[in-house]
Amino acid sequence: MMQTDLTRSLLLIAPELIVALAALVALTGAMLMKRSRGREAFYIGIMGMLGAIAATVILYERLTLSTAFHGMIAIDPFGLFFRLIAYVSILYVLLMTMCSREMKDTQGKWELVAILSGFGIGMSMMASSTNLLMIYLSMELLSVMSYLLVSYRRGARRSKEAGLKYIIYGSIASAFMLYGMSMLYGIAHSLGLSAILTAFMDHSYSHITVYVATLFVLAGFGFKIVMVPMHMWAPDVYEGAPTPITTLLAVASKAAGFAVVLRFFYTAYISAVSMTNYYVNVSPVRWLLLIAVIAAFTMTIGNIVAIPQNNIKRMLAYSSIAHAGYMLIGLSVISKEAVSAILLYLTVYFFMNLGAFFIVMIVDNSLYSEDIDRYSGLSRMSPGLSAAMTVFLFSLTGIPPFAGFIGKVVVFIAAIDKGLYWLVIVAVINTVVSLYYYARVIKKMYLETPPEGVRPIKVGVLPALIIISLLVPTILFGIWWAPLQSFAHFSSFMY
Amino acid sequence: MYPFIEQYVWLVPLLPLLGAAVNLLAGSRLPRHAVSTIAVGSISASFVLTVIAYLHIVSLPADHRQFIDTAYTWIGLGGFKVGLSFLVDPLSVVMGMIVSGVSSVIHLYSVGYMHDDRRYSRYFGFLNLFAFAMLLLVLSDSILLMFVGWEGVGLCSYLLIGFWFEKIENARAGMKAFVVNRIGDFGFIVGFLLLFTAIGIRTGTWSLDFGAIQSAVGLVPTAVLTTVGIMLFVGATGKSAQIPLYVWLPDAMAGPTPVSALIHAATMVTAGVYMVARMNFLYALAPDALRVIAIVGALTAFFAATIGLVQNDIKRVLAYSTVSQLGYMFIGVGVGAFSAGIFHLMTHAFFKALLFLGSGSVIHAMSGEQDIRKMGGLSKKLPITTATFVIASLAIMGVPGFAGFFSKDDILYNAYTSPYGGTFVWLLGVLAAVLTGFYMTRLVVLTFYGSSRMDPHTAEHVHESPKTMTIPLIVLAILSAIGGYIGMPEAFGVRNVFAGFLGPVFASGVRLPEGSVPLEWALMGVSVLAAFSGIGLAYYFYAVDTELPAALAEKYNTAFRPAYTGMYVDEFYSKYIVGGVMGLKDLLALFDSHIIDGAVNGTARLGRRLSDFEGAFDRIVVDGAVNAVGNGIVSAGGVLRRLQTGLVQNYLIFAIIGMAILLSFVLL
Amino acid sequence: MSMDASAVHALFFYFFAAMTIVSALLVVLLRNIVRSAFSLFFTLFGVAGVYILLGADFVGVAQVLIYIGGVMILIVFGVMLTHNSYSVDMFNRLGTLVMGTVSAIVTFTIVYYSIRQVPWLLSGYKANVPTTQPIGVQLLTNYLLPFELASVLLVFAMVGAAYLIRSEVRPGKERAGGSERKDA
Amino acid sequence: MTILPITLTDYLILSGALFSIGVFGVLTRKNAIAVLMGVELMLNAANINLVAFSKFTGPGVDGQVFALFSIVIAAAEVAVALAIVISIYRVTRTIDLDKEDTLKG
Repeated sequence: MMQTDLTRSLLLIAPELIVALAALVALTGAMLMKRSRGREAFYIGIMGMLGAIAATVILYERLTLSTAFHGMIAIDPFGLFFRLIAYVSILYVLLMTMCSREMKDTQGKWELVAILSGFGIGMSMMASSTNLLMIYLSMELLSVMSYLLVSYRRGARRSKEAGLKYIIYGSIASAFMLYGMSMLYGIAHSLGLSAILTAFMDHSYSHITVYVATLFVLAGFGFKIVMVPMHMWAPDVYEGAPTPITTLLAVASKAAGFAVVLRFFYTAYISAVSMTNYYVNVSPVRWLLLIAVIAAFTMTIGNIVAIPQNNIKRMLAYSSIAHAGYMLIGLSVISKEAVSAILLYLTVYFFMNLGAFFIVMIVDNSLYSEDIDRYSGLSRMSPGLSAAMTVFLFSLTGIPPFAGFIGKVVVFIAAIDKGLYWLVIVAVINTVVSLYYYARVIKKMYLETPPEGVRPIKVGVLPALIIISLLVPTILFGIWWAPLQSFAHFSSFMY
Repeated sequence: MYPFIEQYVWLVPLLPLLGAAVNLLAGSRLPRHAVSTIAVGSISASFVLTVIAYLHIVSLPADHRQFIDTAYTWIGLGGFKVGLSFLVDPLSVVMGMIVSGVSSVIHLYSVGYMHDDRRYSRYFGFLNLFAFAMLLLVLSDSILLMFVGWEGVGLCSYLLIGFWFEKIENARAGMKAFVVNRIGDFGFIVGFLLLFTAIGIRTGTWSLDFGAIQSAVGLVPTAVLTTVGIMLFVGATGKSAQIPLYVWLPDAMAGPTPVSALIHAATMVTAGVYMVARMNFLYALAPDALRVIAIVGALTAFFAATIGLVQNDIKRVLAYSTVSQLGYMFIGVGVGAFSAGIFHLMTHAFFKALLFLGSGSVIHAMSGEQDIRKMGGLSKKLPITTATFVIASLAIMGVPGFAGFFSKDDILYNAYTSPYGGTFVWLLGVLAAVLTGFYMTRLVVLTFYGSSRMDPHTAEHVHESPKTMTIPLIVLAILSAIGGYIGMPEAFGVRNVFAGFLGPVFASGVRLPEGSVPLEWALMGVSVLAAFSGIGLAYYFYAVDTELPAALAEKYNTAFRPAYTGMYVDEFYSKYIVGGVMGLKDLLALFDSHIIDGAVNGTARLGRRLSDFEGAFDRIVVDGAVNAVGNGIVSAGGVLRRLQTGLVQNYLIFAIIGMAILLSFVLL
Repeated sequence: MSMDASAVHALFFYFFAAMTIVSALLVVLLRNIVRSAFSLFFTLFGVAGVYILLGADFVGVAQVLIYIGGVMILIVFGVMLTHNSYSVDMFNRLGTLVMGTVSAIVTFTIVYYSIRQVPWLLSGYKANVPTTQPIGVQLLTNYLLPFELASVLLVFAMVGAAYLIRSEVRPGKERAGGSERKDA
Repeated sequence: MTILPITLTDYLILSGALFSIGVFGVLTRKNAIAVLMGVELMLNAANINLVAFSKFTGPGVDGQVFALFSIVIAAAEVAVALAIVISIYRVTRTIDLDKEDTLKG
């Protein structure tokens, strides 16, 4: 009995086992191979990720809702969705790293693959955890790997500074979270998330205590999703980290944060009214209002501070803060639609943000600069890159018919559906504000003349293919997004 | 008959879009005949499909003449729905036929007219795009999609008016059209968003489909509906060139003549009228909005006609006449006689397209000359142009038997009897009819008859236009002559086929009083009299006693130089009628020069890229965003940015303070 | 449980608590980082004592072995390797000091109030029994996955840390290359 | 003077105090390693909570297991943090957090 249960559980984490295997191979490579050789490491990483993606898809197909490892993780569409996002984003980051000039002279490519694998395992476990200990542990795995990745460029001042700030901020945030978790443990007498719900329903706790515990826990989660007031590390770290890693933080790490925060609230604070599709908040605190206020601040601050930025990575960092704000709108109402709206937004955001960062990296490879001013006349240096960048930026703004628009619409509708009009109005105004700084880049690319003596930017086959693979969904999902919606809807199911 | 069309309505706008895509993307590499074949072919195919839709609709019983073709549901979330669905009912099918039919003719005409232009393929691409946007506007089943078409025609008009952007005035005219339309569109957006929220809050259905709006509009309070109606009409004054936003239309003459014909006859300016007619169920519940529309329409009809009296540019005369005739249409829809308004829209499409194409033929023959003081006696050299032009003039003047007579009469009758109209509206309409008779006669006489005032060099080159240009003229002339008979008034003892066909669309609209035959005859008599008095007066001044105006002028001001016979009337009018009577015009001119030109100048600081699209993007989107966002936000960004000191411990302090504030906020 | 035992328990508690708090204060207040590090040593010992008082013998031992045996050594090594940091001023400027003090007081107030507010549901007094065996069983049954995950974390963290401090690349070469505009 | 029995609350207050001292440390110390020591104080405070709750509430040893894991993770975190500190020290010859402010704005 015991043994079969373990076998079953191991099958359910097959993608992680595949990734771990790839990581082990990479570690062996790190020990055996010459340090100058590293391309093979990427192939191993890519194969590992492809295997994990395949395994995740197979799990999706044969899905039976269950928990594994004695209720430590849930196997459900929600978790699988984020596991998929984890491995796909790491796949892209590996490909990006292969194209990156910054990472070219970095020696530890084998270790890099191993650390990225660790990141993937952490993220996938984060999305599946139904236990406070698991959440803490997987989040730490993800965080520690992120710290290493951010400071990965040896000798590079910016990368190191970013890494130091990141680990200091991150470990303090997680200390707060741990403290909050310990209080929740005191309330629930158990580490399972569902025990918290039971405790809330059975006893009345002082709302101050629950608020403090929630806020402390939220400090850790909010650090990952970059929400105000835990957002200030992000611009510095995003700017200083190597661009592929910045992308990983902006896309995967944020998605992981949303996965865990959604799972946390929907399992521990929210109960479905039996036999209906209607949810109620059973905790003694009005955290929905709290999140709504945070969402408003997050998007506003992100957008406003993005305006005066001169470094495009920094600008995109603020923009990603703003996007976290838009997604938090979905968290400030409770409904199945809201969850699926966030998932849809994350998917869409994945493509457009990855695309924007990728182009930033390609431009940096050639121009050795991340200054927005250097984008002057980019359309003359590379019409293709400029056109793709324009699509990504318009999509980030939320202009139809690009996918970003759909993401915003579903989130806004989920909020309107619950009568949260003021927040939607704030969000719409913010969208208008955001047009300013996105359009500034487009304006530079198309309307300003490049400095004398620039040569056309050559884009290789691999980068071009990567850009196209991101461009197609960004446009396609803007026009034909019903499949995406049904996928998100299906994936919003939590065990 | 032809039920298959119910699934293929989306092809109607799609075909011109495809044509535009091919011509804009690859047109410069295609031979010219391929470009024109694609352009004319695609729009003609749309016309054929629209006719098939019409035949299908007619074969259905009168109460079921409506179907919706949902090509694609873009967003369908709970009560919120946005998609590509097309509504075919008598109103949209009539509009569709007018738009695609007249557009086809104009496309064909352009083949000859634009033959030597450098940007041939781009021109046809824009023309197709224009037709696409207008067909989208007309056939859409929701205000949102209609708005897409609405913006589309605005954009295309900007592109086409400024088509010859090498000349700075042309570029300016395009810009002006764009800016003025933006002002109107702002009203439109406010209107439909207000409606959207008002309905959504009350019903939980967040839809902008006409069907959904119609079924929910009864729940919305009248005050809201009136505001919505007026805001939507503000949009219509922009698109359909009504007071005070008419100022862009006369300047829009800068574009190629077929474009003027397209804008004035088939697309763009009719959009406002169509929109009001389409929203008839809303306006039926907002009578005050209707009164506003009728009065604005009547004032526009009258004032534009007076301005038309003194214009010397052949196209400007026609431009003001369009503004005036659009005023008539708004009188029609404003007094609740929606089918009369649409009827006039249709007949006007025929004769105004004809007039513009005819004037294009004249300009073509005169090697670009547009001043009627330098024409005269063209009838012998341009027989087909003259004949068709005269037919069109008779139609617009409302001479009995021609198309314009029936439609104008229908409007004036309803203006008199409708509870939303009244004597004032009617009287302005009749006065405008007198003026129409006058300025059109003046135009015809000065252009085609009398002695030639051309300079000899031009006179040598005058020749009739090629067949691709004359055939469209003849087709339109036939329509202008007989097109009115489908809407003969009931006083003639026949059924009004046109009104009967459109009837079901407006069934829930405004109830108008029953007609009385003697009254109708009497009013008809008055309007005929009005038309003929205008014609007679002009004929006397410009053809019979050409000295009289001179004498009159001399009596009042001897400083006039006796340059050309008949010109004294213009001076007289501009001095004593237009200049004297119409303080309002000055006011409007003030509005034009200060607000509109100010806006144009303000947005159009850099002249170099004035016309190409990138320049417009820069100014409208980027600078506009800067201004809208305001310096406040930008400086707020600077202040908040200074908090980002780069010191990680400061960030932590901010996080803790922020959390403490959040805690106190939720606990208090 | 007799009154005496309770009093003894209380005395032990106050002893360890005082040791923890005082040495913790020294950790954050001392100007010399080496002394700070040794104060931390005492704090961690105090906390281990509290664990033992709470009947968590295994955790207490782990605290001693891992924290004092591992973490402290690491920290001391860190201090040694960045040797000139003795001379660095330990404290920030005054503004930060004030804000830090305020933040700490605010945090304590918040935590204190939330502790006092709750009617914690107590399950009665549990006798101190050896916990090594139950914890071992738990780790191999319920907590098998976290156990594995923690080992993954440890392995990768060590690999990464080792990579970061390995210095086989000539530092000058990497610093010279690239576009590090902001490099000092 | 009688000595009151030690209750859960006493342990919690001890941990709260330790936590706040840690907060003070991480916010005010300039030396990166000193900041890390502050973090350790905060983590220890949380661990005291976990073990205390494990003792006074509910069955099982969940809290103790959690504390155990937290200790292990803290070790890993410290190792990585020190690696970063040392590698930045190699580049800049300082571990003064006030000097780490080139990324800002």
